[in-house]
Amino acid sequence: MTGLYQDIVLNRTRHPLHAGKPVRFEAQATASSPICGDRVRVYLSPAGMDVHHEAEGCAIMAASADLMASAVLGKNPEMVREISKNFTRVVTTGEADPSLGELNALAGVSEFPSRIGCATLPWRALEEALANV
Amino acid sequence: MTGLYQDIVLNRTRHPLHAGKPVRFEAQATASSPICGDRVRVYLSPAGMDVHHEAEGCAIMAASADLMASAVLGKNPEMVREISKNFTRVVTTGEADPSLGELNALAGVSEFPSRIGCATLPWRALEEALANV
Amino acid sequence: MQTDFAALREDFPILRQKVHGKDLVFLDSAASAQKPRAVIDAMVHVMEAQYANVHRGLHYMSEKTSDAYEAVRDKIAVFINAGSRDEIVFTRNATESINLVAYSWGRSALAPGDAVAVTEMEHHANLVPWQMLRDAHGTELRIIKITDTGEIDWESLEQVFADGRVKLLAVTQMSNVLGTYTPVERLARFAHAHGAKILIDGCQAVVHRRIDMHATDADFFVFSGHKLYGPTGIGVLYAKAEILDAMPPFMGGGDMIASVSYEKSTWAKPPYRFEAGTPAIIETIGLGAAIDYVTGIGLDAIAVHEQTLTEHALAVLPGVAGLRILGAAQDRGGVISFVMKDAHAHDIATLLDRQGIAVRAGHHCAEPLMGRLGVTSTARASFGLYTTLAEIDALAKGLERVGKIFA
Amino acid sequence: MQTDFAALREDFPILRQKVHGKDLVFLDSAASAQKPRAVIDAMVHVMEAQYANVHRGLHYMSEKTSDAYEAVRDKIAVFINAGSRDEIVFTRNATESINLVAYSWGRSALAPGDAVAVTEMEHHANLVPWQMLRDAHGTELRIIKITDTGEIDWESLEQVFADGRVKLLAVTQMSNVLGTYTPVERLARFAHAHGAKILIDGCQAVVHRRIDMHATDADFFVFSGHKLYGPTGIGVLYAKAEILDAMPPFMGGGDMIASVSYEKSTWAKPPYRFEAGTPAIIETIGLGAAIDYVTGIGLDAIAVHEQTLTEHALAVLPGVAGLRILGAAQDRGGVISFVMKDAHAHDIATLLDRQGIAVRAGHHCAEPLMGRLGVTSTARASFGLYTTLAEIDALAKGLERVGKIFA
Ligand SMILES: Cc1ncc(COP(=O)(O)O)c(C=O)c1O
Ligand SMILES: Cc1ncc(COP(=O)(O)O)c(C=O)c1O
Repeated sequence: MTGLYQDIVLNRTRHPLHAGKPVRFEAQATASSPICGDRVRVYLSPAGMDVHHEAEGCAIMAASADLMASAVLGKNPEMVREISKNFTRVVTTGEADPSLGELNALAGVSEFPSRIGCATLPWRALEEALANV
Repeated sequence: MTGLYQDIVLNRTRHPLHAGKPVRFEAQATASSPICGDRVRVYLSPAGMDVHHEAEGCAIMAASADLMASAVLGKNPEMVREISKNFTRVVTTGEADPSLGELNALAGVSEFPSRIGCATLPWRALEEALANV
Repeated sequence: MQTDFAALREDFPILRQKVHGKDLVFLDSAASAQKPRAVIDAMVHVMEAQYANVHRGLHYMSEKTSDAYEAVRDKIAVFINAGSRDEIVFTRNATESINLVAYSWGRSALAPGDAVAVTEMEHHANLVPWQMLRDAHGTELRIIKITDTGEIDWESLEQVFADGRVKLLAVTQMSNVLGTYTPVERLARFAHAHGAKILIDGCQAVVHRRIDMHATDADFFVFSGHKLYGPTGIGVLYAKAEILDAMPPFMGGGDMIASVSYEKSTWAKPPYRFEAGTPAIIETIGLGAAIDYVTGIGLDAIAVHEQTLTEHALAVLPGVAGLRILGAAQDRGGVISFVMKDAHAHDIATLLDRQGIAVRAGHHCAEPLMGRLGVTSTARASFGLYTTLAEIDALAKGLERVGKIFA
Repeated sequence: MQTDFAALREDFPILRQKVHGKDLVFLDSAASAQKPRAVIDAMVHVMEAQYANVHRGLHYMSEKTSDAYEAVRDKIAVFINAGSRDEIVFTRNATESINLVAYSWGRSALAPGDAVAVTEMEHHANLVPWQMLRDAHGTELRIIKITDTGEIDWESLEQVFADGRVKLLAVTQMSNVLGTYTPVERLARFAHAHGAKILIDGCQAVVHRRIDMHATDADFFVFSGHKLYGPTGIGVLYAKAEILDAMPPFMGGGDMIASVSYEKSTWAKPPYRFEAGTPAIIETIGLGAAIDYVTGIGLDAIAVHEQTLTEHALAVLPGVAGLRILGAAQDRGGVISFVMKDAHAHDIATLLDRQGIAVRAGHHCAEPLMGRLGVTSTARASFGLYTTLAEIDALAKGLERVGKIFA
């Protein structure tokens, strides 16, 4: 059980660091899962890759959104896409990627195939926001 | 095998006694089976209950049409309906009915449920012709 | 004589399975029920000993298979107390049954401007077909409100019918989210008094209660085999004979015709008019076995057993910290939706699953109802005849653990 | 390595049955094929060990069942060499597949005045839906003639397409009456060159030959599971991705939506857009086992085996006094229709049945073709991978006896 709901995940769900709509942002995008009704909106200021989010859904998705915002802070778009790719590999294979730091807390999702989409949903929103810049 | 295709049945199929469209008749009716494509038309002169038929279909149906014409000859409508009812019982139960004479040759149909409709098809046409008088 | 429901569990091979090393506690029967040995055996028997295509064969295998297939029609007519076997149409599932009505009856008996009324607690299967009819055919779609307890709001019903333009009331007999039973006899009388027909979505109700078309006076009634302990791939549409007689075919093909020529084809009589192509032969016979199985136990005994389960669940679940049950209908059955203060429904389902407990989470194909309830999803536990009080206690205990993780 | 087809009979439990005290000689596989142990076992396994409703479950049983169900989509995509799994839509049977195309694509992509062309040798399943489309939507229905040998009359084909109004050619790949294979690659090129799409009714062909969507360049392809040694209740529609993408839904309900609100619902992507309600889960998994079974043997090996059977039948049957085989196509497979001078087809079927031999008699859901052939019905023997040369000899002998009775 702890494989999925690690403390770091639960903490980020309860006490997110990047939640809420910021006063200023340049792009936004929403992603939602028709299957489960999860929905997340991300707000993006590309300078400094500052991301905020409004996540309505399960703990995995909410934690993933917040961990994502931390992970991309200060990166450039190319690096973000690289991280996104690596993160998807981690949550599908379950193998941690040293370069990803705290994002590895979600590696346990790989054991729950129907929840992988929860973990990657915020990343889909972020990619769309980047495309909207 | 002989239970179904008795000589009397095969004879009536090959050499019917009442086949063909008569010059004069008062009523006619057609019955057909959508399932197998069998079709029979009967021509009726109610005086003397003179019945002719044009049967297109299997041996059972053709023999039944001809045996029917013989059986009803000279009877009144009420008697015809009685014979029809008894005949249906014979072909569904397989028990001969002494009052039916040669019609009992078709009792073997009862063993072939999908063929009962072949045996009764001419009777459906005759009943409709009687109603058309 | 008291039925020993615990012993009946032996009839369901799957209940002996372990999940994640734990005993399987299957509380997702409202989505689809598990299958008893009798159903499995009946299907195997068809395939091993008595199979051929039906209806047109003059050979032994085809005749016997046709007889077995058609016997199920009689069985269903008796099971739901229909007036005649010809009122029973075989479909894939309840969803197809409703679409059949929307396409065939909807597009022929309804005129643009006529209205179809549904309630706020319908499954998408009893909503989307009427939306599609609206968009294609110009009928109106009206929504009857439910109360906060999850029951039909009679005032809203009367308003919806007030102008006399509603020609069909399409309503569930038991909500797959709230467990609410609707008063279908009363609704049928109401609809008929207002010149409307009634379609009853019996998907959930047929599993838990004795169904009676004669008493209900339903015009249309639909259900699926797979929720009734039968196979997938087989559903039923009941409709009154005189309504079916007037309906044009839905799909065209073999078996539904009287005669075919290029210029004009003529249609077979109901029910065959609505059954195009090779039917779900093996599955229909499997459904027959399922009906024999539940009638063997007795729907009344099943109803009593499940009422006990439901009352127990309604007693113990609210004891779980932070848990809220949705709906509070007077007449409700073994389908219970709930939310928890800090845990999202998906997290609840995943965490219960690790303890061997299967519940469903999501909108349960009732998105508009989620909006009405002010949630985006719920967790749902639902019971079958094989469910035990101990399983409900296991659920409560599992939920306590979930609560602790998110506390 | 030579496949031992006689040994494969052991895989089909039903072939050990006696009929009227005689060994069963099952020559009615074109109507529906018998089921191998592997298919029966796969279905039993689902029901005994791994069952729950698919797609929306977050628990173990639902996830595993969804995986097994969706894996069959991949399997079918490989089996018919489709471009992608998303081009595979599950239906009840080929009949529903064609109706789906007629309702969804026909009513959206075709305009009144456009024409649909079919041949004189179509099954009602590939004729009646286009008649219904004509009558409801104002499209035209055109008939392509066949030659006396039972092959497509190319001159007629060109005439039918001459004015450029034909937008769909709907054609069988193998006649269920005459056994004729049609040159589908050539027909697809012809249709495409004339601005039309092609729908191929692969019901019969898929059982006997390797099918290749890429090579054929079909726009639509349909078949049924039950003729391919699989369960009833499951069929397939293949359509090119860009065509499916543009098609509106056929039936509405659960699983085919992206979002639902009273005002407006949005549709899921293909293939799910076309799969409303609980699918035929058990049957789909059974079909997967059937495909594994035939690909394990090899479609090419099956084709060779059946070609031997067909040639043998075409050699010995004409030796029966008074027997006439219908059709004489160059490229033909194991479906043989015949009539006898003095014996009606039904009498033939009944008399053969008493000898344990199952053949079909009637119009084979191809009434207009009967008219073209100048008969009202035929008897039909059809072969499967389990058919033996000895069974064909038994048929010939049985027919001799029938001839004697009616001589
Ligand atoms: C050529 C052909 N097309 C279509 C069909 C219809 O198949 P189904 O009844 O499985 O829908 C059949 C089978 O009878 C067939 O032989
Ligand atoms: C109330 C209700 N109606 C309709 C349906 C649709 O049933 P099916 O998916 O078997 O067509 C369901 C099942 O999900 C249901 O619970």
